[in-house]
Amino acid sequence: MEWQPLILTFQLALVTTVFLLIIGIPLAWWLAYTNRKTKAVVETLVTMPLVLPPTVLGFYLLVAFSPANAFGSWLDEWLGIRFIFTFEGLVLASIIYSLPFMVQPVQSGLANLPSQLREASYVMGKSGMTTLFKVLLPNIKPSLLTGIVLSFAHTIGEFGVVLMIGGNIPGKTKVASIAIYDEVEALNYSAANMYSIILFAITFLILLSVYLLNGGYFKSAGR
Amino acid sequence: MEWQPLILTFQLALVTTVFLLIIGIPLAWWLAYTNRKTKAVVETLVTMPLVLPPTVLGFYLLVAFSPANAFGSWLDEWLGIRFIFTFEGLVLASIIYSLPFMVQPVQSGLANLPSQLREASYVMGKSGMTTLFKVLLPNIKPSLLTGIVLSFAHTIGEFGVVLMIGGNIPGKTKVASIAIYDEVEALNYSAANMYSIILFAITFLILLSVYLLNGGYFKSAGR
Amino acid sequence: MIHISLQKILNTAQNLMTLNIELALERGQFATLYGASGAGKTSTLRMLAGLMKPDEGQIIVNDKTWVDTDKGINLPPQQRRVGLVFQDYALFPNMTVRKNLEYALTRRQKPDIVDELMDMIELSELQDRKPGTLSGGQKQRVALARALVQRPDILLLDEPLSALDSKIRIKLQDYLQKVHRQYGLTTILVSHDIPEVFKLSDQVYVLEDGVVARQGSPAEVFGYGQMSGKFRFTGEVLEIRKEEVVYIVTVLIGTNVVKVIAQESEIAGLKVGDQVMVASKAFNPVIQRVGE
Amino acid sequence: MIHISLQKILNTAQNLMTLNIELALERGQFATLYGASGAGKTSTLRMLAGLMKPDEGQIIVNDKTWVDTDKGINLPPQQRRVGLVFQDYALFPNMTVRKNLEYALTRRQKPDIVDELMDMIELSELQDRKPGTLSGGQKQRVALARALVQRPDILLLDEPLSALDSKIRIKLQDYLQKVHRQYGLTTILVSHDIPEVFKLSDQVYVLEDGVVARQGSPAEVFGYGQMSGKFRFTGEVLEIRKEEVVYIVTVLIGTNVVKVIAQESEIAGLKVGDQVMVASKAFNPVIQRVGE
Amino acid sequence: RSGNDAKLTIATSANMRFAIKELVDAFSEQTGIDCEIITGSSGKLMAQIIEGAPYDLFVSADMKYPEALYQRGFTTGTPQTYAYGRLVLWSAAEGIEPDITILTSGQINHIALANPKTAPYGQAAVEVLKHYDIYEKVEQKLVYGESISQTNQFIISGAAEVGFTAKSVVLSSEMADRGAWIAVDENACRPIAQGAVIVKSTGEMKKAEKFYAFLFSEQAKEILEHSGYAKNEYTNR
Ligand SMILES: Nc1ncnc2c1ncn2[C@@H]1O[C@H](COP(=O)(O)OP(=O)(O)OP(=O)(O)O)[C@@H](O)[C@H]1O
Ligand SMILES: Nc1ncnc2c1ncn2[C@@H]1O[C@H](COP(=O)(O)OP(=O)(O)OP(=O)(O)O)[C@@H](O)[C@H]1O
Ligand code: MOO
Ligand SMILES: [Mg+2]
Ligand SMILES: [Mg+2]
Repeated sequence: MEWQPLILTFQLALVTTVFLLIIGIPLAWWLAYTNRKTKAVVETLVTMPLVLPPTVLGFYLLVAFSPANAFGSWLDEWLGIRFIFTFEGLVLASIIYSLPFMVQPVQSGLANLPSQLREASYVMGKSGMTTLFKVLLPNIKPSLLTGIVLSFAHTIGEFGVVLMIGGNIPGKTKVASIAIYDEVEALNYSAANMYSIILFAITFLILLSVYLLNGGYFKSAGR
Repeated sequence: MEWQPLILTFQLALVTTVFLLIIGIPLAWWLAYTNRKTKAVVETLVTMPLVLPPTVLGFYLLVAFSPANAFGSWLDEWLGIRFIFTFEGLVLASIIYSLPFMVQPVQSGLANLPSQLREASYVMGKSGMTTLFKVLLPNIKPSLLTGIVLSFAHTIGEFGVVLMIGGNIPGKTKVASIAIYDEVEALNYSAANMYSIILFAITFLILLSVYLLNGGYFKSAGR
Repeated sequence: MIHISLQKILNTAQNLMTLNIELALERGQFATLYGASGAGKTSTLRMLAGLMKPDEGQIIVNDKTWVDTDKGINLPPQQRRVGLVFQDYALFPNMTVRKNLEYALTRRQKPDIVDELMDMIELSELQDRKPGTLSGGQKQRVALARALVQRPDILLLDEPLSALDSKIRIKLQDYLQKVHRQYGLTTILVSHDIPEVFKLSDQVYVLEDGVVARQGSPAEVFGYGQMSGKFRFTGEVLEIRKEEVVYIVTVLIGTNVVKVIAQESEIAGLKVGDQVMVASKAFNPVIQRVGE
Repeated sequence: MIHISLQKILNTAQNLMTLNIELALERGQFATLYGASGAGKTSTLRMLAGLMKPDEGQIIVNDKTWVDTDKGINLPPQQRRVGLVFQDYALFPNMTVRKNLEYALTRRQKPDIVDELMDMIELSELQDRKPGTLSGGQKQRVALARALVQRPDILLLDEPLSALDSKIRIKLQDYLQKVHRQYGLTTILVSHDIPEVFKLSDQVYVLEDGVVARQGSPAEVFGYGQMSGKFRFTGEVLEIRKEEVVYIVTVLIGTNVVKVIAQESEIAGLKVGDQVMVASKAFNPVIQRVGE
Repeated sequence: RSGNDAKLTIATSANMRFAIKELVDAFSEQTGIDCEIITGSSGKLMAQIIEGAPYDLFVSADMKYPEALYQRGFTTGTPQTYAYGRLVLWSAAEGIEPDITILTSGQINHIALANPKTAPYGQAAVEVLKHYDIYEKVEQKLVYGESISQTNQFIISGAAEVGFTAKSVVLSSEMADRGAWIAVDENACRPIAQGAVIVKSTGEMKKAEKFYAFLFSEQAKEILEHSGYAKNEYTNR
């Protein structure tokens, strides 16, 4: 058993969750307050990656980002970014795949906040950004934590997409989920169990502490 | 291309979502209102199946429910239920795997409702059940729909667990996600694309209509 | 008879407050709980309704024990015949006015009472509307009607009228009086509004820091006594103006502005905003209806 | 000078109502919007603050155009120098009292004003508490202080005191008066409470179904005139009792109960709950401070 | 990622999972070249190579995928057969002696095999069933694994009482003494020819060629043979 896949997994989950916060929060904000007709379409699009089997989604991403392709080679040549068989690629794929788990809870959290909080801030001359970060987000901590927990856990367990686009390269793209899968396939059940238990234990502790914190918030939010 | 895997997929997603409603709503209800210390532990446990790679989770389920095992054979002999290589098994596995996507949104929806609604109903002599179904749930439609959408979409895309516990039997456990994967592996990219497009299109339409409905609700809930 | 004896430690913002309430209400009485914010009025009602568990105490309603902490009895809200009107109405947003009322029906009840109440409280025209589209006064009437559907033994009202304008307020006070009499209810009202207390209640309990500090009829409690020959009014000073050798003090009494001529000695230390009493030695009032 | 001329079609519960408001306020004036529920008071304030877009109209504040629909001008709330106190306070639950005030500071402002306001409105002791732990009156004071931090041109108050008990209410009215004068504000208050309107405002606008039906000083609008020699009080009939040949009518005036002897002819058609006027021909009032 | 310390990356089909380890160990000892093994289903590995996966060699379960890669110009040469796979019938369930004849009995509820659409061992298994003329009878009992690996999980967990897998699996150290197996008559199906290719345009051409040569060496043949593979199409002909 090696520690590297486990470390890589938590790195991936952490980086992905951070990016999901950065992307998901503004998106959720827009979705929560917009009256545009496009809203339902965007909501649906955000959910769609869930619908494809992960390996197939991975396959399409593989084709899209392949340097053999116009788009992939453009990324490579002009931005110097490669998304396949790299850690960056895993992050990108995980972001696409876990996006609804961040966006949905944050969106419904924001939609449930009394609109006066937002309006009070605007009347004080504050920008939308300031309002979002100083007023709105601190008051939907339970929803934010739900989003973070679901994204984090889902990324840890992600496997199909990651296997396809990452290719199981030790130290680079061989995350714990793939390592466990590998050991099961290799009939090394004791190693697989070992990995599983450790992954389970660490994640259990992380989630438990989050939920214990969350419990406190939930109570204060639930009037 | 066959239609059977697609039909099976939507059957599975539908049945799973219905069961998730039946199981998830009482669980979410308990979690939303309990003050027990065990609450955080249950919340964590609900999320844990997400953390394992689906194929590995599937393997553990396979071992647990195998008729070669005490538990599996007990189920078989006494209840006549078999969970491996059957549609029932796919449903069970999908329920376990998608549980957090139903529980979390419903729970935070309930926690955000003013407690007076519940109390008013109790003072009128109404039971918890009546209160839940007549008063609470009708007032958290956006959260309920979020839970339904995430569970439904996630089940449609589920693949690893289903592959492991289902055994890819045409007409019984060969759902669309597996059919697509099969075609990709067999280098039949055009068939894979065909399946994907149809799956995508149908699901897109389903989700879009749900979100269009939902949009109306969100607005009225967002004061 | 309703005996209430409750103790509960409440954690207020900074410190602990012990709520220690003793009340004995006659059947059919209209009682008011009066007191400052945080005195424990809502908590008392919540314990009566079974929504909050007292640390210690008893509630005995018409010889039936609802609460007895010594014996471990604490009936759930479902088993107490209580009607409760929440300050923020707590109407069910998903149901129409009629459905809100019908929801409250017990299984054995005839549904006639719904129409009867809607007639009495003038809700029939609103019956198909959802609470979200009602004005505050209309919502309040629905909440009141809903609390009456089950014909409760005790009707609990938590500041039901405080957010309403005076016209609607007076109308609702009338409804309250009407249903209280018609259904022979025992009613406990929480109110901050002294005229309202005067108008409605037989008995006032003044809560201060969790205990009943004073009790009696409104006139006794608010200290105006029963007047007959001599008249006294309390009001608030709006303005003090010096005019030649005397002072003219403008006083707001209810919604009436009165100007009183006073000597310098009379107004020593008096300033705008002070509560004052305006009294007269000889006053022959005539009464006259005000055109509506 | 503040010129306001706004039209907006509002969809009320069943039908459409056209809000059509014309106001011209002096700088430094304390104006009140008075009217029944649903008359359009809140909508008017929201259009002033930039939270609702009028269909047509203009808002010109001290020669600066905030809104001109013909020219397509509609400044966002951020660019209007407005302070707004919401009816339900809208304090930020995640911030302490001090942080709530500090959040309102503009970048160029010295933070001294926060302490100044906390002193003036007696919030210093509460500065480290979160809104959730404050009583209604305390919350209201914080909301008021917060609206003043930016020294707005116009202070908008939407029924700020309606849910408070009378003691706190009077205290907050005093604060309002104090800051209005001290900062030379133009204030627009929405209130249902006639004594409050009397006490605070220079000018009252009565809204009825979306238009200004009457306007003037409180005394003019509420029709009591300026009294001097003769006294009249309006009140409500609490009880009519026959005693031998005369009737004794109990009238509630403000918080005062008055008994008036009346002839049968005087009380023809009078019933409990009616508004009446009690007047006297000869009345020599004396004034006396009430011990607090 | 070139240079002397760079590792050689070898993409391998699922059935070769056990044998490749031994091959690589021997190769590394001989040449001092470190190798990285990536295991997966043949179809997935091929798709990844087409999209630019950094694999130096592709050691497949059959000739079809390497051939397809060659056709598309991703390899340095035509695929060569390095070994022939052998099919076994395996059971981990108690009291079951694997044999073709029991497949039709009521004792057997499920027969596991790899997906014949994508895995050569699955194809071979179907041929065997057809050879004995029992395919129609047992069709309802068949459950399909994604690859040989997943088929193994079905068998080991006892979920399927019996199943077809590669001989290399049951001979592996991990699975020695697990359940019972019999070899399937090699005349019952077409031989499973397994091919390997060098992937073009990687930086490790020299090392790749060395390993390729090693794969066809006598030493490698020996390792492959005791791992469960055959040198010739038919051992006994
Ligand atoms: N469940 C509870 N447990 C402990 N303390 C509580 C609980 N609910 C309320 N309190 C506290 O008890 C005190 C009294 O609250 P209560 O709501 O009874 O006051 P009130 O007289 O109704 O005041 P108001 O006029 O503001 O409604 C408050 O300080 C409150 O913080
Ligand atoms: N954004 C909006 N668009 C259209 N109509 C609205 C909007 N907001 C409120 N209304 C409607 O306009 C009418 C006037 O509402 P408004 O809140 O201004 O009344 P108000 O005078 O403040 O009443 P209250 O005393 O009950 O607060 C109401 O019937 C309301 O339903
Ligand atoms: O080694 Mo395979 O690709 O499962 O037949
Ligand atoms: Mg209260
Ligand atoms: Mg309003």
